[in-house]
Amino acid sequence: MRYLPLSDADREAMLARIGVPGIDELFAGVPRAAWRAELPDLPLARSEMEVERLLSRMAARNVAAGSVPFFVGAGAYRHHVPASVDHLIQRSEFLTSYTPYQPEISQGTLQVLFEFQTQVAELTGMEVANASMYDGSTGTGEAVLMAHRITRREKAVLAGNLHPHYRAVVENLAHMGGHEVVALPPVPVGEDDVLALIDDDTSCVVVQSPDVFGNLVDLKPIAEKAHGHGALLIAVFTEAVSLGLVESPGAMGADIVVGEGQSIGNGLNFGGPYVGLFATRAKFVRQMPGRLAGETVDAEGRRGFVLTLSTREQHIRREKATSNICTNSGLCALAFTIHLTLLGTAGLRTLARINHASSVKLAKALGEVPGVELLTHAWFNEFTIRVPGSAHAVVEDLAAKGVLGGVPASRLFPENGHDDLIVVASTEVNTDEDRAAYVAALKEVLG
Amino acid sequence: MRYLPLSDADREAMLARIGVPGIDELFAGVPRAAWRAELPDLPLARSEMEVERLLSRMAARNVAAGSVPFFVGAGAYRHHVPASVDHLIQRSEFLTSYTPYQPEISQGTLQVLFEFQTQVAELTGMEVANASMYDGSTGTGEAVLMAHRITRREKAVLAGNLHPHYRAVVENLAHMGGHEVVALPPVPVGEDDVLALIDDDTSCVVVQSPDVFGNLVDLKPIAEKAHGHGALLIAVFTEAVSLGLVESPGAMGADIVVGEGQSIGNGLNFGGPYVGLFATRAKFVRQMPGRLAGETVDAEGRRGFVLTLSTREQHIRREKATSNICTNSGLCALAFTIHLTLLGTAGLRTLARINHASSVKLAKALGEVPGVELLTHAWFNEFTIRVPGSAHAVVEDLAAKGVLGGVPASRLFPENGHDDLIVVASTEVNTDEDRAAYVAALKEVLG
Amino acid sequence: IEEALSYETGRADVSGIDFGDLDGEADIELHLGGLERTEAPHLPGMTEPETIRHYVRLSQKNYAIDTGLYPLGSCTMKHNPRLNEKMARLPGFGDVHPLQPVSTVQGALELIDFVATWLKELTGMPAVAMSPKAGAHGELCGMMAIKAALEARGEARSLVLVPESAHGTNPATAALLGYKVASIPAREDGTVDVAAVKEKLSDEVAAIMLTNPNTCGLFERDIIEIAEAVHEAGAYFYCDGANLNAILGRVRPGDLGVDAMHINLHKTFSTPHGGGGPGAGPVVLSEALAPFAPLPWVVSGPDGFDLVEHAGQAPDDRPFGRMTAFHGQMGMFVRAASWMLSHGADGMRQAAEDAVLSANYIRAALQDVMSLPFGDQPCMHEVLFDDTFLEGTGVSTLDFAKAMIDEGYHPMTMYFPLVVHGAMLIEPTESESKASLDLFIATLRDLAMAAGRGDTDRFAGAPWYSPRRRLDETRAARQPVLRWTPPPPTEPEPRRDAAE
Amino acid sequence: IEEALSYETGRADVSGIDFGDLDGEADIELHLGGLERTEAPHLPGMTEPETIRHYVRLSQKNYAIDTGLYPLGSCTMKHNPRLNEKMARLPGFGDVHPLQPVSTVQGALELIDFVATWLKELTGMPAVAMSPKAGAHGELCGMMAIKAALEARGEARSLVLVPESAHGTNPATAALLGYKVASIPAREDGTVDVAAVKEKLSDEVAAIMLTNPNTCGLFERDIIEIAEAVHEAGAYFYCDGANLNAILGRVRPGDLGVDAMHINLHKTFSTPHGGGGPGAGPVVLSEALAPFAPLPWVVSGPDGFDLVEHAGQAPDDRPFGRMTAFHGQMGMFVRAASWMLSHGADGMRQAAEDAVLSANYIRAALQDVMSLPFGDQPCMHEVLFDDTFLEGTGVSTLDFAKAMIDEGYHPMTMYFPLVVHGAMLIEPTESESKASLDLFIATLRDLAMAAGRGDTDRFAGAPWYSPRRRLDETRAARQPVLRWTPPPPTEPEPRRDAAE
Repeated sequence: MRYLPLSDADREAMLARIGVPGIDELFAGVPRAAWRAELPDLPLARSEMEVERLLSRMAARNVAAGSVPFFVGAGAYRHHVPASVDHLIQRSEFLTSYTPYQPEISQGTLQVLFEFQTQVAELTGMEVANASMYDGSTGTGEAVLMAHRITRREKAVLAGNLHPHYRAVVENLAHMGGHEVVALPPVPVGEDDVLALIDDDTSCVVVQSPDVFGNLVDLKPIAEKAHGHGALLIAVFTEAVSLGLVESPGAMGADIVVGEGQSIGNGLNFGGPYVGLFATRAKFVRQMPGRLAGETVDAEGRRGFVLTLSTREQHIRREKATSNICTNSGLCALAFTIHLTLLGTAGLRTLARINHASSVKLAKALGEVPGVELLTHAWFNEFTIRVPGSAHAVVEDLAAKGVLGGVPASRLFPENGHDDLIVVASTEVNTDEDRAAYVAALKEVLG
Repeated sequence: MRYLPLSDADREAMLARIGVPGIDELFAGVPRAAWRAELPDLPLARSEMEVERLLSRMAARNVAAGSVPFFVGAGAYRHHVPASVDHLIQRSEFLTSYTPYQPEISQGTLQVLFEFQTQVAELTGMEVANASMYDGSTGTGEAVLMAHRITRREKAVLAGNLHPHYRAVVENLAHMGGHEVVALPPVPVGEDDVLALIDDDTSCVVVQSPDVFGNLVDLKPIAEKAHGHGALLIAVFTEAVSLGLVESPGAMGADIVVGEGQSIGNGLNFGGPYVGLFATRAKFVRQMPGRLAGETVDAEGRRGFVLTLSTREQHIRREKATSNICTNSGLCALAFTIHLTLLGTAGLRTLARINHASSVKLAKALGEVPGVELLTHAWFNEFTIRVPGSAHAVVEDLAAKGVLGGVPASRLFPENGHDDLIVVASTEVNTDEDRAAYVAALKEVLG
Repeated sequence: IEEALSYETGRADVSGIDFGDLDGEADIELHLGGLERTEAPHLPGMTEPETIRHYVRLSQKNYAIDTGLYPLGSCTMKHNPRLNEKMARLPGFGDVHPLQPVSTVQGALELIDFVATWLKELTGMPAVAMSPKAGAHGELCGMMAIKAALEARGEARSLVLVPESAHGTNPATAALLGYKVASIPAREDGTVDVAAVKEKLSDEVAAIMLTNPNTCGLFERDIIEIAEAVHEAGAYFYCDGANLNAILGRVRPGDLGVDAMHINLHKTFSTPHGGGGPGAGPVVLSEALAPFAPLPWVVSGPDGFDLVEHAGQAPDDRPFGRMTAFHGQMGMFVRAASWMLSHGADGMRQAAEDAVLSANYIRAALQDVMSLPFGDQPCMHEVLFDDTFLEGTGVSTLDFAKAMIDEGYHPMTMYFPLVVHGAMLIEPTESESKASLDLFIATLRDLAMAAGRGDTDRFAGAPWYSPRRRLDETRAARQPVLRWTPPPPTEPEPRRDAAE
Repeated sequence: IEEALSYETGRADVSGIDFGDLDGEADIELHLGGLERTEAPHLPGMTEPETIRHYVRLSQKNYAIDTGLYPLGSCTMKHNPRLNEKMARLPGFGDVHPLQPVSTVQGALELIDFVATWLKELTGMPAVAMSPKAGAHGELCGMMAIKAALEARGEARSLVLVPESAHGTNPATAALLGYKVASIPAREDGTVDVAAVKEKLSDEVAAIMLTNPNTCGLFERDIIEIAEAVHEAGAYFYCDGANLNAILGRVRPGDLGVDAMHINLHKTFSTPHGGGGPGAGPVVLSEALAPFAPLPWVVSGPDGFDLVEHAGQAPDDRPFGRMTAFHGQMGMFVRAASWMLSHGADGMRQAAEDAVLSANYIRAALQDVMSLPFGDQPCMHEVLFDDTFLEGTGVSTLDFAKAMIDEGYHPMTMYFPLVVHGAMLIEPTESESKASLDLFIATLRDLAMAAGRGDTDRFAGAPWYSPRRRLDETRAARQPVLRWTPPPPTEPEPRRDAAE
């Protein structure tokens, strides 16, 4: 077997050195009743060529986003990732290294994480950031728990337009942990009543902007009200590129900022792996979950980096840890850092403006299709339209015509009756031809 | 521009340091008459995304070999290259390093070349090999010149079934260098008269096996006759995998063995870059063209490798060099070495047998198609069939049906009248379904 | 060679990305509702050549499996085949959106279903939740299923039993769900005593969380009895699957009475660790827990595959909630599928056997110069030494491990598990050749003998030859510097060009 | 860390390739005509984990552009964009056979035509032969075209003029075609004297081979006059295009009277050097030489692109022959096309200017501590120093260059060109940032001053910190060991396991 370096002769020599007649003796500690004589009921080993053929056939049964006019967003976004990013993350020394617990021989990963933390803090307008979470949704769950620890309260208020998967994660954690969650219903147009729900029992308010329908939300009044009641504002985003153009949550008063970093450096991957961004104020750092890289010096006084503040973590604190998390999304964070380093402040701003322009063009064009109504007034690169009839059917019909036109709101909120809404994203990868194809297909479908 | 690190501010600071007002002053040595004020008449810089889109569109206008049943050979062969090979050759330290002239910081490349030379010598059954040539065809040209230097004669005899491009390269060099070449016409079936042409003026006989029609040639009688007249036998191959199953040219008496190494580790690439393999006897080494890595020790007595015997080469000997060559096909040689190291003796033998089996199956199946005649009796993974009518038309008709069925002999030898022959290769990448598709398509085309 | 931070060499006005024709697009009228960013983030930009060099040089400061043996016990650092990376990058897997119409992602759902099917067969369990993002997330998922099942029974138990030797994630997970943690001591031989378990069992116990094979490298020999006792007490058996690599294809957790077990695809199934993640932690579930599996999941029907994303779509099930957005770590599933297909039933079993064989080979070859806390018994895929052999030498476990760095090796896992003093846990995996193991053994013998001789200089200051020497972790924690900040402005010095 | 040869660690019976279902195929009846191999080649096999580690570790012993500045004069070691590698691997380019029906390779022919069109526009030349495999091969092609053109005129001239400063390939190429080589000395200022050329011109002169900008880093200021004189004598002007990077987009060789010039795609157009190749050396040709261009070439017509592969297909042309099998270095054409498109007309000109600016910046910053053989004049994209500044220090050019290795730099080109004593030729290219240039300059200043101080220890033994110290090249050449051979059999020693 091409991945197993021991030959039968090696195995025999090793058994002899150990002093046992066969491999079975090494499994002597396993109760006999649990031994499986026969192999698992699965096919035998295959060649690389065969595996490639089988998996390529499976892959070919999917419509790759890049092969069609593509406008799906709602929490994951198709952007162009430079070839150099994927090249660098495949370097053996990054790809096949472990968590940098031995800093002497892990300075590469550690310095990258330190750069990453700085970038995330800058992007979100916060003071400190951790070395990443699994993704935006689980990061949001952790943020709520962190707010509970800080405020010593246990009631979270969720805005209605928080991504429903994020909301589900928070609710699940709350339910399981015995906390309270008050969640508002989604409001595609206009504002929800989040302000009214904040009281002196509130631990935190969780608000997403751009929200799941694409609306930009002014967080300042919410922060003000929350702070007035001793609650924290947790600001959530799913589109990191928006931070290049839209006011930062930090500047609007957020206490914890959490979001999805996939848009920068990472592909769609059918939903994972992604990279959760997590930032907060310096004073809360010891309540922050997740791994942290910090600066220090070595025995010769040279600057170096280590994982630090691990007394918060499970492998030291066990049941008293701030979180049970013990990985970050290292390789995705590396991709994020490299892509953002390539962009720089200037590049990110341009990219963000191009995204906005791309969606403005599409929004106008779709809004002019007879029967279609553009619902969103202020957005970044994603907005919501109302179509006559079932949005689900329209999206399916568009797909049949080779256009992936967005996400029907009914898939996100099946119980809230928004059956005629489609959430539509347009980024720098979309061309004028893509947009024209969408408009044409939509006219046909509706016509 | 994303590849140019100097900013305008940098440029100004640098000009100031140099002490000139502008860049034009640095071009003062260029005659004014040669200055071009305007930019070249070409498009301006494009983004990575745009370049990717343009080139992907061009690429999509080709039929990729892997997307159809594919049986084209005649000098280049489709084999499966493990993913690890392409990963390793893209390591920055291999991909972006220069010729290893500074051995202290080039031991990686040098040791690989030393391994490569050993592998090529073993594969060909010879004593020494160089660090590679551009490809098999130019290597054959160099081999003939080398034979001239060794024998101090200037007449080369070429077998009729030498690949016509190889023959053209040798003839061109001979014509330009004032040497003589006697080349026989191609003989799809049976043997040519190469033995009869060898005389005391003959510097070398050049024979390919497997030849361009796929026939295996017993080199022993030719070596015997050549040696009897003081001439050298140059054995040529275009399918390196054949050496895993077919008697080595060295064992059959060849003095120089030269061939194409593309089959191992390298893709089709529409004809290049490939890697020329070149091996000979130890006594001829100082007449050998091309780069050589050799073993030595460093100042502390540790084993190390250097480029050696460079007194043969152009950068030292100038007009007295053995060749003007000053590159090898380093990265392709690396791919070859890695793939062959993965294979090992056992793996190469199995691969070769699978190739043979694949072509035997196809040959039998095609030979049973009404109207088709199998011409080849002893072959490795390639053979020739006769079809009724124009082979060129048949191959085009097959292509229209999505089968790339081989090379019409008329494309190789337009002036020799073999208009009804197709040279067909089948390797480990071809499945039973591929072969069935070929048979079915051929029946339709002929039917 | 030193490599500065990107924040020190990059420039905010420089970019390594061109936008070409799109540059003009940036000038369009804004529809931001007045929420335009007021202060630009400070992000250093670099052109592509600078970026490549920066990160290539940083990478060169890392140790990796591709550069040497990685004997980290409990971490299963095995070879990551390059085929897996290639497969994960097929556009049909890598460039597919999680919310595309189901009709356009049939192959993606098939892939998830494929991995699920193999995991169920390999573990002998009837169900699997695919969405957890990593091992600890899988633990959380499994314990949530247990809590949901208890709630469905109308029980609110308060206690979770965890052996001393457990990974820290186990108690942390239990605590996250509001459970109290009761610790179970290890027996003399390193395993959990069924009697000790029975003693702690009551109708307040929700579950036991056991690692098997355990973190001492031993198979819990009483595991079946323990499971029976746990079930008898109305509790559930959570198994930490971190060490599945030892038994793959030979022992099925389902046959041991396990109710839930997470599977680290990045350990057993070779998806790359990537400097600390991403992982993937599907959880297999017993019949008892299967109905509570979280959303979403894949179902197959006559018309192909479909996704259950909402409770309303599955009236017969009682999903406890959602672990994460979307469907889990698809990119990792593809890599794991590639590994599974490549190995097949025979190769996976062989891999487990080779892993166990290699660990025992190291055990046998080092037992005379290092010390085995639990005597001369076979281990599973990792072997645990303690620091008895270092007693009186002035060399600590930490020193010993750091000295390995100078010999070209990554240290083994140190000071874990907590049940032995100065633990050194070595896991070679099945990926090492005999020659590689022999060299590793010779190196460790040499170090052990040097320690025995009192050659403390070699240890106290180690490592000497790494990119950095020992780092001051206390300083890092006491005065945390967690991000770059601009240096304080200084008096402008007279301009001094490097070129002068 | 030492890395043994694959021949020392690999095993002939081990393979890193599985054949799966195909294994059985190997047992088929043979149709080899009795020519089965009798003695198997000795090829060490390794499994994939071993192979990856072996070659990763070897790679770590290399210097590369991606790891540092590569100041090799005349070699143009610039950044190799990763986009180019990605494009070359598109199946539509990388997985296409050179003898597929022309109808199935329209995109490939379009790509070749695209590169040809850009090269012609950039050089101002009417034709280009795409098939040469490398720079020296391009020289050969160009000189063959000249010989063919002379033959077509019925002339058999015998002499080729080559300046002293030329690359060794120039005289070697001329000699290969049977020409005698006459050397032309350089002027005091490093350029070729038009008078010296005129003196050597006669009706026996077939061509002059000039490098421009020349290898002293200078533009040949009399080049137009020289070209005119050459043409007047009925000879042709071959220009070595190795230094095209200095003038791209600013000067067109076609405007200078050049008849043939090869273009190193691996220099100017950034296709990677790959440790010594593969290169690609298309040759642009003047009107006079165009009809003699070698087979094959691409033509475009109303029905798309076609290939001219045989003389019979092009009755109006007189191709002199064929340089190589197939169509040239397609993989390199794709990479070059990607670079060209990325830069565009503006970016290419800027690249040339930045390359020239950077070389002059180094010149200006080092001229006071090193020595310029031709005085204080601007250079093109490379700057030539000589060893005057080392006189009396006991430090040679070689020592100086080797000491650079200890500072983390690849040495510059040494002892070339031959026209100055102890030459050091530095070419930074346009890929370096100002910060990188400043650090390089500071390092060289420091070394020059150390040499001036007589700190010879730092130089004589250098390098000290590289994977190997200076290697014994004389021994390598005197007793050549060019391949691994099995060690002589020794008395079997008593078996000693590393594990014991």
